Amino acid sequence: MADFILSAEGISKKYGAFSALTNVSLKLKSGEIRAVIGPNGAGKSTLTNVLGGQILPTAGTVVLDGRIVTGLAPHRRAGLGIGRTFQINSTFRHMTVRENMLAACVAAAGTGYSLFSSKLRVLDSRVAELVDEVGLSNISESIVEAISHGDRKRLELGMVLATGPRLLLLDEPTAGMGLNERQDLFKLIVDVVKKRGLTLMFVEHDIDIVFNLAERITVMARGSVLAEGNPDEISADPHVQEIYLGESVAAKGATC
Amino acid sequence: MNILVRHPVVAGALAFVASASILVLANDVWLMRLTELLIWILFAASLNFLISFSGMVSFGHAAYFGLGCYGFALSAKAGVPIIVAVMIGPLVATFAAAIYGALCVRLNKIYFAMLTLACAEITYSVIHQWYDLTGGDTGLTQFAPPSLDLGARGFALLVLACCAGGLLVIRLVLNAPLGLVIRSVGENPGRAAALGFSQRQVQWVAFVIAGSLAGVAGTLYSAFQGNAFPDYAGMRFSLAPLVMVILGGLGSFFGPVIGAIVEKGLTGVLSHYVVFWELIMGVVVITVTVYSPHGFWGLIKRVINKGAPRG
Amino acid sequence: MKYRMYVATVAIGLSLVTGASFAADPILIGYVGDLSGACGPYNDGNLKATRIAVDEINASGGLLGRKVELKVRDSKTNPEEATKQARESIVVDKADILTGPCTSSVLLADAAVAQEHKKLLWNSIGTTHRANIDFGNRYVYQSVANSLMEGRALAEYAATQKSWKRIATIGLDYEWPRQTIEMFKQHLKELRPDVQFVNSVWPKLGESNFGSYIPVLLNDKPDVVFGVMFGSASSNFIRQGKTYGMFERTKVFTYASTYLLKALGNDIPEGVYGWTRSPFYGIKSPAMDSFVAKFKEAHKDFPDDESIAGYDSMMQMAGAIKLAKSLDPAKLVDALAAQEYVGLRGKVSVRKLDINAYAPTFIGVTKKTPAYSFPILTDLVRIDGERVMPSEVEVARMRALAK
Amino acid sequence: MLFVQIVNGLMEGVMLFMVASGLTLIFGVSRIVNFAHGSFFMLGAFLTYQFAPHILPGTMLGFVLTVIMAGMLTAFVGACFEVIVLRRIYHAEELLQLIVTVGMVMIMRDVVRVVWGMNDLATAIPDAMSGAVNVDSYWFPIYNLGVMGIGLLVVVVLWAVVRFTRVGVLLRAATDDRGMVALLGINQAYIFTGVFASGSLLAGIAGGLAAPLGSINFLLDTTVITGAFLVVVIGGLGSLSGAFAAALAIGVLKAVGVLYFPRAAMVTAFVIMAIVLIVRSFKARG
Repeated sequence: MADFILSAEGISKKYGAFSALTNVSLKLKSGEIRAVIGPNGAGKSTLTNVLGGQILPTAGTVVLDGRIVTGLAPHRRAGLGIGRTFQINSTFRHMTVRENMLAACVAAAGTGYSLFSSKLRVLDSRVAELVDEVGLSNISESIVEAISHGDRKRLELGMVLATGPRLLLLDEPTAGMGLNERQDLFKLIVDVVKKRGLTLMFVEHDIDIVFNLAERITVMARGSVLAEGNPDEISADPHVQEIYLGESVAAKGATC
Repeated sequence: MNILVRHPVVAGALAFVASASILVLANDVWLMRLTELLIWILFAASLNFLISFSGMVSFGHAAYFGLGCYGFALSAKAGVPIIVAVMIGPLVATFAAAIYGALCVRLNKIYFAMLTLACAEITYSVIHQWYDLTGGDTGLTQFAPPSLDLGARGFALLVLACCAGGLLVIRLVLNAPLGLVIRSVGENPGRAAALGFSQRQVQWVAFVIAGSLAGVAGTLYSAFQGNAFPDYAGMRFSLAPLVMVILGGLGSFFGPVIGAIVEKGLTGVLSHYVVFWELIMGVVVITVTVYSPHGFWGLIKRVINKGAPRG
Repeated sequence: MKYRMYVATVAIGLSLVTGASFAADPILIGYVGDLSGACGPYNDGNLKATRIAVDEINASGGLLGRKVELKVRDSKTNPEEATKQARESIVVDKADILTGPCTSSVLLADAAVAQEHKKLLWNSIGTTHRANIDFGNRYVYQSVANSLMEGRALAEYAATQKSWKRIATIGLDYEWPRQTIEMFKQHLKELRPDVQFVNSVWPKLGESNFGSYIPVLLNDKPDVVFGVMFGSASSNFIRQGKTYGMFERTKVFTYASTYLLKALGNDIPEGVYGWTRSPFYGIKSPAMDSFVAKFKEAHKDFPDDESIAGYDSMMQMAGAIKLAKSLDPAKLVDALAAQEYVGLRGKVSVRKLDINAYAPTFIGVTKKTPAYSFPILTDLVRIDGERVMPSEVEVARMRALAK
Repeated sequence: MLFVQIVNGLMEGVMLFMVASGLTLIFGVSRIVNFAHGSFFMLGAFLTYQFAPHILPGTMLGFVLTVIMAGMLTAFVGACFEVIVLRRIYHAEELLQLIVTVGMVMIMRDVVRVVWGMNDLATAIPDAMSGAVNVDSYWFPIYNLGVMGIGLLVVVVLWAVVRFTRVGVLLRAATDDRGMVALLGINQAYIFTGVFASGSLLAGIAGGLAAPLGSINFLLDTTVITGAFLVVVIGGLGSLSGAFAAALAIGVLKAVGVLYFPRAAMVTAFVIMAIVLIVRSFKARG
């Protein structure tokens, strides 16, 4: 029981007649690194959004640390230790890198309603540390709109880390990045996850990265879970080979 | 010049001292015009705080302005000491903003705007229909001494103090953690929520702040005009500051100041000399919106930055 | 000798120059009117006539040896603009007297400014009694009948119509209709206890579709529908009323100003009972004839009620200024009350208590005549202000209530 | 009496829908809150006034042609406004687009004042459509019934276009997702211009049909726009069927309200709008 940090049971999500998710269950052990893969439209992002609270499921329950959080708003889940990034990069684009990080640190410090700017100054060193950790200290005063896509992804990761999560939900953290950038970012992700002892669940299209990094893999197709297991089991699974890996070439290129 | 753009506090302080000296030296006519202008600046700035920094476009900001007017006018008429009455105006506005805000922030974008519009129209209708209390369309007059017995100059300085105070409050809020959070939610509610901020709570706080500042502006306006009419809570008073904010420039702190000066200046001059002044104003509004989305403040900034390159 | 000649020439020259022009600064009249917005058409006729009056006054030597000048500002039919323009008129233009307001809100906003700056404001369009009666404002001269007087005058007329037993009312939901209908009901019940008021409906200000109001009005089979509205609402009511057979099924008694009759033309049926404030066609006098001729010549149109009232009140004010030999509001009020003024509307005297003119109300029935391209009110009954003015006791009571 | 009021309400409701349909169509596709919609209505009314005496005056055919011409010209003005101004700011924030339409309101009002003056103008109901149908002791004006008929015809035509034609598919796609149109390989600009022109056409026709019912003046824009907004918001922004239902509901409610709450006309509609929006907010998430 207690070693599952997050467990989702029987999750379904319907949009009118269309089923985005059908009876999906997923359990994350504390400290594990889990990849969710699947072809486009498999329901990976929807599942991540259900876990993060951005979408309410039509049926099913989400349990975090033994507590039912199915109907809880995203900001409340964040407070309980879920940190997440989005498929489409989600930062505060008209603010500087430092301000973005500062906002995240304010969230972590819980001083969001304070009217004293001194409350911001005490966070300066922590902000600098985090900016440095994700490798952005040389551009910390740049407006996010002006920095590169990869840097924005790094920033987003840093912001999530700032909130001190125990569980990271990363929806295609490297979408739209070049190969080298991807590997660098994933190295960074794994480093911080290991260093902090976090649980990680990520959605990814790059099969090489998935099989290299993930401890367990969940394969989704058409809104349900097709298979789950460690990389070896998954690569050996005939269903996965047939339905998913056959399409992987097409899936690899797509980012949306 | 560059320093002014980069350090708004310095610019603000200079502007304050300059305005105060102008008010001390101005003749009666200009005193009158500037007093009105300052009130509009405060009103537009309060709306700009909502639009530019909190990401909420209100079509019904006049509700809080109008309630500020009536809160003040009615309590003054009821014989409450003036010093208390001027407090009641903003309080009524704040209270209304707290209630309306709680409902409005549940919605996003255009639906939010439409609900603010509905709230304002309901407020307007109630003021317009409640003859026994508000005098209906004949409004309220002669409830307080002209210029609150401070004399035109004294009153103008009071208005300047309130206007500067209001701008300062906005600035302080923006520089505080609260401001950072408000801006975050305004820019990207999804991200802000994922970080742990409650979008609705934060927006509600911003809404109440903007509403109460509009209430201050309304109270001052009512005292300045010496009257209160339902129009002050009506559509025209919701659109006017919106036009000012756009003319001044979205997303900037000083935009509404410039916007109010431009709008009041232009309509004042145009309507005095031209019969069809609205046509010209319409063309100006469209031209500025299309060709300079950052408004006149954006233009000014561009000119200054060109004149004195950074570094 | 030569020197003397020189001095004499200069002296004669000087006297010629000054004799032809005026001795001092002009008397400035601040016309702060609703030139744009809903009141635009009314103020238009009012302003044209006021200009004619000013020209006449100047042609006959001005006032107190000074020329009279009109400085016009647009209050855009909204109270905040009115407040501002009235102030600017006094402070910037240095206006000595103000006139021009149309709607109640604009009139009240201007009245407060007039009081603040201690200048006299005279009103020749609006009908609210709040300023000079309720608030006891000593700086506002009401030169046309206010809504209390009008409501009573209409009741006096209605009382004489023996067949009117069931009356339905319709009024736009704002000050003027509310007051007029209230006063009409109250006074008519005193005069004719047998009269019964059936349905009353209150479309909102700005309503343009009366399709859902007219059937309700007609439902109780009233003998007459009493309608209080103005401008486009009036014409919409009448046009749409026709399509609902309102004029076949009942009598209609409504505000029928000259402006409305001109605008509706033959769209207004004959036999509609209407009232108005100063119809040019209803008053026969040489003064009226010459004014109408002058107005027609200048503007190719007949003058509206607002024009007559504008000209008349300007002339009355000119008389008062001459009598008072001053522009001081208190002295002007004394002079207005003391003056025996006979103008376009005949004799109109002023009560000092509330600076209200004993202005008449004209009531008649629409009829096409060969003389005009539009129907006019015929069989006109003139009800003078003296008959319907609120008594001093009533004024005192209203003032106490307003406090 | 209740029945009579319901019929009267329906007549007014259809008229309301005529005005609101264009507004909701434009919003649905291009996400523009068009404050100038009332101005286009007003233009349609003035143009009808202008043309009516010259096109077979008094006849049904003449009137229909007049209104169509007025509508087309209004559509042309709308299209020009879209091409010259709006097109430049589709990428900008919604607020800027809205302000531009506010600018257009100011321009149109003064243009109308320059051309037609400030006085109330009128155009007559065509002879063929004057008079009324008497049921019991109640009268129903033929013209109003006719307008209701035309309105319903417009509803059917709109519905058929949206439901069955290729243009309709595009419209629905664009209403759901602005990006979709680009994917379908259609020049988005054409669609936006077309939709704005159609919306203006509807406004112009509505103005033309309303012209004989009341006085035509430069204040018509504001009179009309508030009601149209109410309908569009209550019906769900961008939804034609929603707008239709909302228009009928508001019309009936107003007419019935006259019977029971004669003084509440002003505030009721906005209270409903607020309630609809608030209810919506509770259903919005998920």
